[in-house]
Amino acid sequence: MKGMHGIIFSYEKPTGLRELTDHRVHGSVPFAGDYRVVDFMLSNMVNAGVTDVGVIMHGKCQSMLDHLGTGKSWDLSRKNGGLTLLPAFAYAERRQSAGQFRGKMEALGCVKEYLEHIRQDHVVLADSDIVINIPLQDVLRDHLASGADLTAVCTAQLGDSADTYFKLDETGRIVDTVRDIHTPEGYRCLNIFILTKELLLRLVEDCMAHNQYSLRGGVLQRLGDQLHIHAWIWNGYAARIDTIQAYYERSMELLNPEIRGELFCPERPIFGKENDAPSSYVDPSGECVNTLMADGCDIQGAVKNSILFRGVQVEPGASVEGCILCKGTVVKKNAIVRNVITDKYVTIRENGTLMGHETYPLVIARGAEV
Amino acid sequence: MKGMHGIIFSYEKPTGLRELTDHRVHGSVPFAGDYRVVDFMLSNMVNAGVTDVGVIMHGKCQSMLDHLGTGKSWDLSRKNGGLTLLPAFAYAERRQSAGQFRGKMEALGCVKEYLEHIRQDHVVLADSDIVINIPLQDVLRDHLASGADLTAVCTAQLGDSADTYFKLDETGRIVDTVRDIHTPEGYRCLNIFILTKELLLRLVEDCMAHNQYSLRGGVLQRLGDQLHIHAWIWNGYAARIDTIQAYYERSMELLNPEIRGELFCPERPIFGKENDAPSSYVDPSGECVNTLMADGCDIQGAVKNSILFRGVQVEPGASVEGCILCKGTVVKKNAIVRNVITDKYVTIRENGTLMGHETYPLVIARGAEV
Amino acid sequence: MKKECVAMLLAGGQGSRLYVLTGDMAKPAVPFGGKFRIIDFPLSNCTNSGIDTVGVLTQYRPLELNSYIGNGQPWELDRMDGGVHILPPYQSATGATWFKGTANAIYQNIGFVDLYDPDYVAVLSGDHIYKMDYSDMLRRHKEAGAACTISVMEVPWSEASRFGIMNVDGEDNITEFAEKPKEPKSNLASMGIYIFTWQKLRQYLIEDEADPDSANDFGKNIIPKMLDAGERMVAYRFEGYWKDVGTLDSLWDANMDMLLPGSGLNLLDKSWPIYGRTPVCPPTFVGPKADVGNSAVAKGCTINGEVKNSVLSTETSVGKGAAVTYSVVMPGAVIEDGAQVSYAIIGEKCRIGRGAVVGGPPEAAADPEQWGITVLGPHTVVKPGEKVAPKTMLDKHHNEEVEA
Amino acid sequence: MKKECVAMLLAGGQGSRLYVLTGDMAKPAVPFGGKFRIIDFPLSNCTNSGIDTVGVLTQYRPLELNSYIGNGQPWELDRMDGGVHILPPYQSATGATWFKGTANAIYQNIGFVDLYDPDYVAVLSGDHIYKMDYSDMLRRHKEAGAACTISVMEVPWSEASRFGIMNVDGEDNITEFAEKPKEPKSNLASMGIYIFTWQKLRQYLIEDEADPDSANDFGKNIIPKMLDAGERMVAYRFEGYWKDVGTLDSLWDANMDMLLPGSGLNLLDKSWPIYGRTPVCPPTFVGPKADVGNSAVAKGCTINGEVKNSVLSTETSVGKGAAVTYSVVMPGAVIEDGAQVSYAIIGEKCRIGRGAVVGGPPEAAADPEQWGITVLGPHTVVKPGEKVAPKTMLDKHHNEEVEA
Repeated sequence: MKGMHGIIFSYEKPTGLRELTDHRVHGSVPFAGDYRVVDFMLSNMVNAGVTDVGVIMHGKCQSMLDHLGTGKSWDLSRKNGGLTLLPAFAYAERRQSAGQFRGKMEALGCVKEYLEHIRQDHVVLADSDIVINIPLQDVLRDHLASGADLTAVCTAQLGDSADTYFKLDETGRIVDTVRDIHTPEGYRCLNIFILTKELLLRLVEDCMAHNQYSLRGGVLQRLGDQLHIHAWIWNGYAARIDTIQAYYERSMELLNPEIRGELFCPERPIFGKENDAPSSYVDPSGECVNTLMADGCDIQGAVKNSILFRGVQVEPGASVEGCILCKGTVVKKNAIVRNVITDKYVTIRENGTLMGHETYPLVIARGAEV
Repeated sequence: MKGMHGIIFSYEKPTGLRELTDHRVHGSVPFAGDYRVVDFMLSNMVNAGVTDVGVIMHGKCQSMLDHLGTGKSWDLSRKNGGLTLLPAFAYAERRQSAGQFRGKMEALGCVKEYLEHIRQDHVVLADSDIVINIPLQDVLRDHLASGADLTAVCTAQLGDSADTYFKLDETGRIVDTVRDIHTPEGYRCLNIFILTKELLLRLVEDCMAHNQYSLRGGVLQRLGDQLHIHAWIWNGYAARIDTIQAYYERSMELLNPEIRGELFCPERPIFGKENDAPSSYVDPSGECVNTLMADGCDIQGAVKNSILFRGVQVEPGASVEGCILCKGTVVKKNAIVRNVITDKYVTIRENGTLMGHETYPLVIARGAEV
Repeated sequence: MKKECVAMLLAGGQGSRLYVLTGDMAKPAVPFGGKFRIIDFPLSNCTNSGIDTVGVLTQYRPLELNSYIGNGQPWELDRMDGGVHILPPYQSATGATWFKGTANAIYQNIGFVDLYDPDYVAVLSGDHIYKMDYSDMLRRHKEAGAACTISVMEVPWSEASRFGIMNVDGEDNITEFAEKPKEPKSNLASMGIYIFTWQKLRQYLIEDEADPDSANDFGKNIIPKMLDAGERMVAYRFEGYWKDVGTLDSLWDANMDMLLPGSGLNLLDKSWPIYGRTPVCPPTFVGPKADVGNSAVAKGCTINGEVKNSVLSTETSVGKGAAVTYSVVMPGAVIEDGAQVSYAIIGEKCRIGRGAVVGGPPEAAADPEQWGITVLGPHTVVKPGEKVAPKTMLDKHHNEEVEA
Repeated sequence: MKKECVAMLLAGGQGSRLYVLTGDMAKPAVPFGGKFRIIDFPLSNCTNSGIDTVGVLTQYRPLELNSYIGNGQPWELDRMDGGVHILPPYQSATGATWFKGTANAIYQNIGFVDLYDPDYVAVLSGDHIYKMDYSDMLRRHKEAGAACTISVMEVPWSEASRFGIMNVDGEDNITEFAEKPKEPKSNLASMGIYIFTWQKLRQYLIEDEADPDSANDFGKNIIPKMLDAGERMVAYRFEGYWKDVGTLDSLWDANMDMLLPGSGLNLLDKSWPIYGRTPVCPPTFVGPKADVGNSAVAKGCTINGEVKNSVLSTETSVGKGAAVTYSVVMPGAVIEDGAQVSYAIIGEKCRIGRGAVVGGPPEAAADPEQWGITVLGPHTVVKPGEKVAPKTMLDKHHNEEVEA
């Protein structure tokens, strides 16, 4: 057993995140005041001792590229191994799909040479857009103990009908994989998989040979009988950020100390990108309650039930409630903002009023002045 | 004057490099025993004090990405600035050109936001596929002194008719830019340009507004009357690596101490990627003459007039002459190789004979066993 | 390899006057302003001024400083050529030699400086809080063709006798240097920041070292000798915030200044960023019943009580009903429910038990002369309900009182 | 923060026996094998063995070592947590203390080791050339439940009396340790590489430090005391190449071994790479008239003469008609046209003038007893036509002869 290699899929998908994905893929959406969504999965891997991570890049990857940088923030800036960017679809002749991401197996097929050079025995595959703090070393240990070919992480918390669901037998083996079912039942797939490098290579070859693009269709369903696919059940916090509604709810949940304690447990720290912002400053006239606040904020107005990213300014007399304000947002004097999500560097004008609703928060696109 | 920012264009182009560009763009072709072509332009920039370099990525960029890594080898691994990868055509909606690189101005238009955040006053634009050791700080100094809007580096050494040529007036101002002329005359453009950030942004906007994709057509020709475009003439070594013939000739020239001295002048070192190869070993039975040899080679046979990259093995009884052997090439016992270019990890079988000709060298694709 | 200007940062002193806070730690590693450490200021000044080669001279426990500075990456001083280097004393062939004075520390590292063959050397102090563009001072030095340029600032005439005072002529050439003069002729105080032409300094260092009577100190020996020898020495007038935080009171003051609009020390100012190494921790949570005002708060805190006119460093927590006023709380300290902390410096990872009272306001002091800030060394535990009077210092290991 | 095993590398010694080559430089920074420095071997062994936290103990001129090791990136020891740290001595509150013996050096850095709370500590030497998997030795240590595991190798019985010899029982438990015994009972020689259970070692270090009669040395004090106390101590048998390069002769020998097929020291072996920091330079050029045989050649050389049975380091040059045989040429040395160098170590940046003759073969020596290798210190200049006899040593600064 020579450890585990990480592969993270970062790709453009049909999005319910509106303006937040105008300029980025799901994985690089800002979350929890000081992070991008991908930070969680990267940290999970690093905390499980993973030293080599390949990130399959697709679509609007500039923001992801800028965020990952050299990988230094996750101790993945290495001479050998470390972080590798894999622009799987960069080769024009492989763009049969006209730029669409058709499935993980196709993407892996495009970087087969990289897979062949993996130095570890096992590989963990995961999406970049799931917020979770999961002990992947435990998943690997149980994978080895179960003798399974493939272990898939899933949860008993049901999602919507578009999700993938597993049916398990009494030993925890996955006996059926379904999707688009009217009433969700069984265990919801969290798109985290562990298998050996060798099996991965075999599966990639087999899928390429059979025109299978997706992991669900080409492996879980097609080969479900031949492979021993085992479930690893995680009932802790796991948030997929795929709609604005989910983004808002999942963000606001973080004001609950228990959920925050679970996601930011000290034994498995979440590494974000380092920054040079100074401490935040709260003015004597400022009133800041029930709020998560990153560095470099300047709070002179009232802030309540909100999430403030780095460098947010709330000017005197302004009032912010139920908002998620991304990096560099400025709320000018006497503005009133309720249930609003602002992307980076948004300015809310003096005396302005912006009101969304908890169930339909307003989203303000990056750099806008409203 | 707050220094100079570098932009390097790395893109797929119609290639005369045959197997050498099967898996890579021109800029990441191995050259001079220990380098990739792009190392030269990166080093030129670093030696001129450039701390921030954006590399426009296009096409088969995996090899370039792997090579650039964190930028550490060029001291460009920085918290702020440093090396930035710019996948200009990653946005599906911008793929009107179906993946083709249609021109530098289009590419720059795709990364306009990056350009706006440039911290320096001046920008040097250059291709990734030119082998040159040029004092860019002198070009900048003369650019400032001349008061020109744009300075273009060119050479009196004529090339072929597909090159771009400048006609200069007596002050060194470029009065005409031509291409596809039957008999090359004037000064050949080396595709290195210096201008202010502000003018660059203006030109990008103007070209986008007028459906102009290329720098030659959209700027040099179209705006040649309105802008003061100045020539900076470089008559030193400058090799564009665009055909196998050029690749072979330009490589073999390096056995000439004068040319080598010019390209590897100690005052402007060329930085390559660091590696952990040990010293090369030459066996008592080995005979190695007039050869450029990188680290980690094991020479037990005869080598003459050749360029050996890192980790090349020449087994006893083998004979290598007039060859360029890329990283990890193994020439087995008693094999005879003449005028051959091997890509990485090629194996020449025992007793095999491979003969190219100086004017038409054989090229063996990566990983082949022949 | 040649550099125009190399900076030598005197971080040598164990913070003897800060002893209760530093213990074995070098003074410049003391936290400041919630997110930073004192040494972040001169290091960031170097980076922002374009000086990419810095030697840090230390002799007390370089370990913390070493691991804090590391490869210099937070300050962009992880350079292939140059960068930041910790320079502890070394044993030469002729035996061990500890740094004697500030000048001796540079003398012992002439070899380091020579590696970069600089035209100029900036000699900086590791325990000043200020934002300064050394490149501007260097321009002044070059334009004046000086052998030495000393950064000075105007102080109130009434306080001038507490400083090293520079007397200057009409062109700000230094004509005389007086250490704490009874009758100051000028109110230009030396800030202890020097730029020297390296070849000049090198020569004076060698001469000074050969002088057995010298204390090998810049202020006491090198500067007076250069003045006597008629070298061209000029003053560089600095305007802006500057404070020597070599005492507990001044450290507390500087933290409070940071909260004061108009003090000149505005950490939110982005034009001259201060860089630092920060621990990995989530954003700060300000609870539903929290009451925060005029305070600086770093990442990773949990605030459920009152925080007024205070600085909270990373990963501190303030419990329900607790109150922190006019205090500096260092990383990882825990103020439990109902505890009262005022006019205090709480060291790293202290724990103030429920309902304990630490420090107190000057108004409430019986004898205002005997009042002062309360300081708890790192890891000090104050038991629930315990009272720690104003001006008390508790030592980190044994929780015994140490007289200030 | 907890680590299973931390390595402490004793790089302290100024190479007194290598003095002519090292000058003020720490011995482990001496170049080896063309491309490497001696310290690359233990550091690379650590990396390849999965040990990511290394303390390098030094007291002589840490500057070169500091700038060579830097942030540890060449050895992948630039880690957020752990990594390589240079540990010079420091001045404690009670005054300056230089490392006394090898054990004292670790004693003084107990605080550093405790930071990582390791179960085990590997104590390594900075001047051995070998490739060894410490994780295999650690497995042996854990399986045996030992307090201390000592790496040993079989030496010829005839030479056993020159080594520290371990007497073992049938299960390779160490029963006795004899330093250079006249009548050795075993031929298992200690290689000076130890793995200790940290809590055990910690306790012995503290006891040893309290003993005023102790030399505070591992071999002389700690190991015998642990044996006496009946601690479980086991031998780990190492097979493969190992050499202590603490003398000029052994340094030359080890370089020659590298050229010898079957010596066990094969640098081209990729399964156990040695990492190092190398200067930026183009590939080596072997000229049309060059004659190179059985030699190792690093990058950046220009060879126009004969090079046989020699090691050329980076950026050396050998002129036309010059001959280098059975020699080790360190970085940047220039052998001008027609010069003859044989059986010599040529220090960094030496210049051997045209037609000069340095060293000579043993066959040609009048008195073979008086023959030896010739060593030139760094920056030595040999004038054109000058002869430097075998066994001569030229000092780097003054070009004076130093008797070996």
